[in-house]
Amino acid sequence: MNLSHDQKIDLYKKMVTIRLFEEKVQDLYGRGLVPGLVHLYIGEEAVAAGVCANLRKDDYITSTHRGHGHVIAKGAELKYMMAELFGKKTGYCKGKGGSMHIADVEIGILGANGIAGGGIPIAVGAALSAKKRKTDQVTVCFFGDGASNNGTFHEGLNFASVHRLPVVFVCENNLYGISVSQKQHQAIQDISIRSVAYNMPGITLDGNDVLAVYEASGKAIQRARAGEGPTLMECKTYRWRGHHEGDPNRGRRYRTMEEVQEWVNKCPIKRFEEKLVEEKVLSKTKIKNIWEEVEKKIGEAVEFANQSPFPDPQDIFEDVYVS
Amino acid sequence: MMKESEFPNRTVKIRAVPAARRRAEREGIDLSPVEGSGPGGIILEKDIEHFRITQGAVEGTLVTGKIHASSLARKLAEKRGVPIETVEGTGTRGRIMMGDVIKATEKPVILIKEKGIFGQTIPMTQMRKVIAKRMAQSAFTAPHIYFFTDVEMDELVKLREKILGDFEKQFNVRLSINDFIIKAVALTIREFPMLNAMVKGEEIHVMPEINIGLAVAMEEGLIVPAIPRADQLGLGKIAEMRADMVGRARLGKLKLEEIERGTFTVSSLAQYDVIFFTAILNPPQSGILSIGKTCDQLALKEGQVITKKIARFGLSVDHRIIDGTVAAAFLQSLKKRLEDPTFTFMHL
Amino acid sequence: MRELTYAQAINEALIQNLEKDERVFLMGEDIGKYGGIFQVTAGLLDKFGPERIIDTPISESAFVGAAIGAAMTGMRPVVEIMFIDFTTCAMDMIVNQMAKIHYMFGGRGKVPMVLRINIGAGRGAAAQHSQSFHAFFMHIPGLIVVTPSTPYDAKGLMNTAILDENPVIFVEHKKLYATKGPVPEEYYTIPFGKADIKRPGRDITIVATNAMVGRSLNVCEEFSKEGIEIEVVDPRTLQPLDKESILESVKKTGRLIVADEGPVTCGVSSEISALVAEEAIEYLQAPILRVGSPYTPVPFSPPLEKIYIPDEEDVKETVNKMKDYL
Amino acid sequence: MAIEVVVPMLGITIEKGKILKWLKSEGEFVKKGEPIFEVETDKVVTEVESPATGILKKIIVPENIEVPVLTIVAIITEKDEELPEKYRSIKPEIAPPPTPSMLSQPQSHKVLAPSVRISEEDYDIAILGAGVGGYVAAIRAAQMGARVLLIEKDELGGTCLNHGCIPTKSFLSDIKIYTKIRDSDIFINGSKVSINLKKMVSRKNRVVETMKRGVSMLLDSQKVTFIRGFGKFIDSRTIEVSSNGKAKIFKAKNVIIATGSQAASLPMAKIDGKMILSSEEVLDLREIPQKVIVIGGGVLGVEFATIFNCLGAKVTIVEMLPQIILMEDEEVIRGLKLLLEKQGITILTRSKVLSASPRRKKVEVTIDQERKKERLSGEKVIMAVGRTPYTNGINLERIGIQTEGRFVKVNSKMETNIEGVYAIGDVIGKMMLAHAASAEGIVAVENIMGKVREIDYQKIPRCIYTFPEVASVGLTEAEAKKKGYDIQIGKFPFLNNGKALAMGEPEGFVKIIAENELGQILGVHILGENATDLIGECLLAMNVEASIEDLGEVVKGHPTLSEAVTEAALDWQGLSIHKSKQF
Repeated sequence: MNLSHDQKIDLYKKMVTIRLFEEKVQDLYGRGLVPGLVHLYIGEEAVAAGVCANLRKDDYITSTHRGHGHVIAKGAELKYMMAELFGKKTGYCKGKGGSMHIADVEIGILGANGIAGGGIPIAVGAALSAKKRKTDQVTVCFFGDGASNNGTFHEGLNFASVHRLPVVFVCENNLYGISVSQKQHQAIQDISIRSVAYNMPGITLDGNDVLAVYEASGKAIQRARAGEGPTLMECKTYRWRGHHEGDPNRGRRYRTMEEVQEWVNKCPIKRFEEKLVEEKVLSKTKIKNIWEEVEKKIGEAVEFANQSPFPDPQDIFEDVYVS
Repeated sequence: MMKESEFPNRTVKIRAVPAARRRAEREGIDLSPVEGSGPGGIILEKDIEHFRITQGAVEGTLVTGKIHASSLARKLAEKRGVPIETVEGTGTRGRIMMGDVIKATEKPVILIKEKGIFGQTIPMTQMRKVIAKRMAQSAFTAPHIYFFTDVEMDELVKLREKILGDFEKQFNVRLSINDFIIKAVALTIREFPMLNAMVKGEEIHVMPEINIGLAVAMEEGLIVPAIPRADQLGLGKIAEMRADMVGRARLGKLKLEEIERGTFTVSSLAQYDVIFFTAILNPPQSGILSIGKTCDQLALKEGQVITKKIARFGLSVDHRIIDGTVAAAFLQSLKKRLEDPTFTFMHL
Repeated sequence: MRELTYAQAINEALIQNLEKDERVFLMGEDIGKYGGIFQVTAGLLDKFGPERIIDTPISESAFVGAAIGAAMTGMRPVVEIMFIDFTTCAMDMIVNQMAKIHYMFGGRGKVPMVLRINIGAGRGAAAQHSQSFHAFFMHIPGLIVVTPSTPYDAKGLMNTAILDENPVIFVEHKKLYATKGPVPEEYYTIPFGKADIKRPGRDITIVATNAMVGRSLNVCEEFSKEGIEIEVVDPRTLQPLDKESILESVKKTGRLIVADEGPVTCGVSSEISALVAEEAIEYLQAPILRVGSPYTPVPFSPPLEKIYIPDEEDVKETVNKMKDYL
Repeated sequence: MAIEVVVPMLGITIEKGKILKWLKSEGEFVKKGEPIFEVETDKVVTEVESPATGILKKIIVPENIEVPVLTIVAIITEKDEELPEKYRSIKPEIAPPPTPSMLSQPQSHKVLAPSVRISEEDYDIAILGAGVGGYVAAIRAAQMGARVLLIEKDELGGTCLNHGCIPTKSFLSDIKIYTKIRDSDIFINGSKVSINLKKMVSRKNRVVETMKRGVSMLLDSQKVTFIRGFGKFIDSRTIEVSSNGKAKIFKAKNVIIATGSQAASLPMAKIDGKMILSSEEVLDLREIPQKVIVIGGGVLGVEFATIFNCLGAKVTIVEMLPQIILMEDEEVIRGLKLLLEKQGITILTRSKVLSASPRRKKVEVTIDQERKKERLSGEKVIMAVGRTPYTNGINLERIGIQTEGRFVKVNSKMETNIEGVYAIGDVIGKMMLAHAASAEGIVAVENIMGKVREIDYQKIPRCIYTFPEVASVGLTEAEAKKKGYDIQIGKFPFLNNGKALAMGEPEGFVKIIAENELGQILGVHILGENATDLIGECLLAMNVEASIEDLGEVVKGHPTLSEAVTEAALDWQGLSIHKSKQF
């Protein structure tokens, strides 16, 4: 699959956007400006960026508690995201959802989800709907290694497989379910082998290689669009931060700093950047410009969030039911 | 199926918290005159307490047990005629002290003072609220029609004077003109059952008993205790009951039943210089008789100018169920009875 | 007496039980190395090893079910579900299995286990991590529901819970974990079904559960200055419920406020209100009032969440409403 | 641009963190993401990463200090950037709240500790003056759960304990025994008995010390904070207390002024402490003067006259009014005057002091007795013309306290015109007696603590410690008549009381005034031995509203002086047993 220079730059820009957005959130959270719980995507950018680059606007995704990257990659607007993180009325969820529940159904984001595995059956349902409505929309279902032990995973895969639904299951295996390492929570190494049980293709790949992700997910999405059924993709990656902001010492209770450093060295952005520089797609100046441009956009989003009002007290009763 | 409005509406709904109801029931207190101090006028338990203290409870329901009062307070209460058990004690452990008795005796005075100050806004008492509501309800639901007649009272006055002394000896009560009127009205109603009827929904209930209410003016408003089966009672009994109920009305010690049983009302302003007046029906009754002052009027009798004692009677009836001719005939008949009292009251 | 936090008190109870009864073991997500998301099980892995402190996969249905199986066959599992919100992932196990087994098997077989959950909003964790639907478990026959409000109660009730032969839902509260209070070092138990009068009073009874106990107590003094003495009754266990103590208090004061963090609709407070309406209505001097969450999901935005949480202000407002009946 | 380093939000239940260790020092270069300090919370120890690359310019919060999350702990600047002005004077204690956070304030619920007080003011009640008004108020307040601050510039116990009631009673007790023996012919050598003035004074001092220690212990046991110093108002809720040139500020929600009074002086007869004495100096007298002039025939005057008369001095009382102890019932006045005069005291009424001039060994006093000038002289002049309220320098004007004359104006709840400020005792000048001050103190405190209490002076007794004593309560006969009561008098002389006769104290009587309608006791006046104790049962009777008949029904032990009270009550009904009809 050959990508144009522009496409490559776009991919790069997406990853940078996710990175800088998350770093900003990290800082703001520490300063008490972002309330609640945040789970940062830093280190895993290649997966969201690579997969979503294959999606159309009318395709669907379901996301997770660690969902900022997915929704940015799917095209969510930074300012509405930031406003939501701030709990402002102008946010995607009018301030009612927060970090874990960002959704924009119009651009196919069926919601980040606070329940591990909670999005899997929903993705299956979206795919079922596309099939019933006879569209060629594809649903991508993001989830983690932890969720792959949940009943919803098995029940969802089985259902999708039986009905040959246009859904791609993207497992972001970042090696830990909160503090529990993959070794402790499952007896297998490659989650993709579970595809065998449900008679669908399964693939394990380097989740920090954005091109590999782009390519593999592209195939799976094409297969789904063609009505050939679901695929299980496992992207091995790593979160640099702790499970959530406030996870002490970036998770050193259950992992070593060396291990973290090892993965920092495998930074997906740096790897791609080096490649693009090598291929002369990007120059140092261009890179600098991209970072600055993205930083500016994020600054604007923060500004927007800051300026926005909090919800009114009576808003609490709105949207409980469809009126 | 009956509509809700068709169920007989026995009592005005009274809002009271459950504990107040329990207390009232246990102590046999009628809730209707109790003024509620809770939100929206709901009656709280303390209101009953307060009611007992200020109004005195309905007969025979006073707290038993020892009264905790100082020696002087007891004496003072006795002297001033304050029932000590109605006084709230503020001394140690609720002991009743002299000051408490004094306060208790001062209460009504304060009430009167509050009444007539210009420019002051006075909240309606519970009683006033009930009256206001009932009067408005009556005026706006029952189309009133009024009839007047002059009744020659000479014979009646003479009769009364004649029997007054003996009557008092026998019945231990002073006979009043009203007693005659009550009796005469009751007897007349026997002939005109519609005057004893009540409108309930789309039905006319002709009440089985003739209970004549007598309007009694009080500080707080009008109250109408009724003499039951007045048509069957002797004048003595009527006078006795009338005197008793008027007395208790002034003390606020009437029973609810006594107020609610009336089927026809007599309202007299004879003690004032009021010649005649119209009255508003006391719902759900369909007739009310208003009696003005008895005046001397000139009249011709066999070519001679004489004076006659004339009282102008007014009758207000509910025109929904009583036609003009019926009302006129009733008044006519009543007039006759009173003008020829010897015959009317002969067998009494 | 020495003071511990609510979290430490539960931690100590778990340690004492793990030490004295080898049938006791713990399961749950991130309870080992991490020490539990709220640090209630901190240090236990080091002390008792991975055989007894088991970090589970994110498989609520599986590990709750596994605990049921283990309990039926002689063990005494204590299971942590990270947030009450996640119990729904194991609802079949809880409602159809755990609660029913003893009855449905005609008294053969029992499920002596403890399911630790926590309720409470207040930290912007939004709709799926902040709920307080513990009333749901009160609705299911066969379950014991425990709602400790203080560190002292937490330890004593946990000890009783582990001893009990029935499945116990142990409802903790996020915002209580850091609160401190005196806790004896020795092992002690607090009987189920025995309410604690946290503050005696004359005028108004507040039956308060869990964090609402402290919130209610916090306003008592202020009203005391006005001459209004509030009695705070903490049932401590919702199932069994100490009806006598509640009724006794209401008969004394004649006024009832029920304060529970869950939504009032079909909530704990509904049940307690109904109890009083059925059995002591003639003592009531005022309508029963309830303090609880509004009938909405938990909102994320701080100003909305603040409105959502029934706090001191809400208790005060309710008492003020009740004051009209004094 | 300077970057603030804060203790970050460390998760959803953490509210505070302690700076455990700084991993970088001031001035050091730090990189973004590099750990710069360790923070400890109740749950975890965690490193905090630098939010920016630059110089760690200033560490605001040092190690081992616990701060709320989001507190600014350090500032990072760019390489050559100066520390911005606003951070220069920042101190850890007053670290400003962080960038306004939208988070709800951390709340901690102190469960199981309902008695924990959250008060914006330090004390519930501050009391200025620790006399019998002030200290009694303090104790009652503490009993009712208030935090109390008691301030005294002088000695605990005030005038009563130090220069009034108690010391004089110590003297009177000694003198009583002395005169009994001296004037008796039963004791052998009785007439030669003499008094050791020095020992009498030192016994008095011991009594006073014992009592002061007692009061001090009582205050301690009630956890009343007692401080010595001069207290004055800064505002109605703030008191400055100074002693030895140091001042301290206290806050209190309520203040009770109980500063008492001081002996009044006359312009033409200034107290000099040597020859013209106030009660204070009198009590420490070293020798017995031969001639004493007492100016003022009130309670103090007659008491001092009694003391000096018994000690052997020739005493003259000079009273401006037509009578001594004018507030008392006329019969009592007459009776006492007669008895005092019988004891050898000269009483000059309607006599105005024109001048009092100390000469070398005596004081010359000129008086105007009903337009006639008279000259008197004595070694000592005792000023007993009354007492003036002590309000100097306590800033009453500053907070706008209303006064009546020089006395602080209060209502029957002891409230002044300023909310939260109360006054009791001599400073309000209602009934300048120790027990009235105590009663007023209790009323003030109970009102503060939410009870509604009012004082009823009609039920507070007056006591005069002459030989014999005078005690009274309520209305005098004249007052009762003036008020229009239909009264009757019950009276019983001690001459008819067995015990009084046996004791050799047959003087005086019990007089009870009660109205006819209810038999309400309106006043009781006792002149006689132990009158001040005997009045007790009458006080009870009046307080519980017993009728005079009730009082007459009490069976007394025999023989007792108190039988006289019962007899007087019976006499009111014409039923006295031991009184012949013609008395």
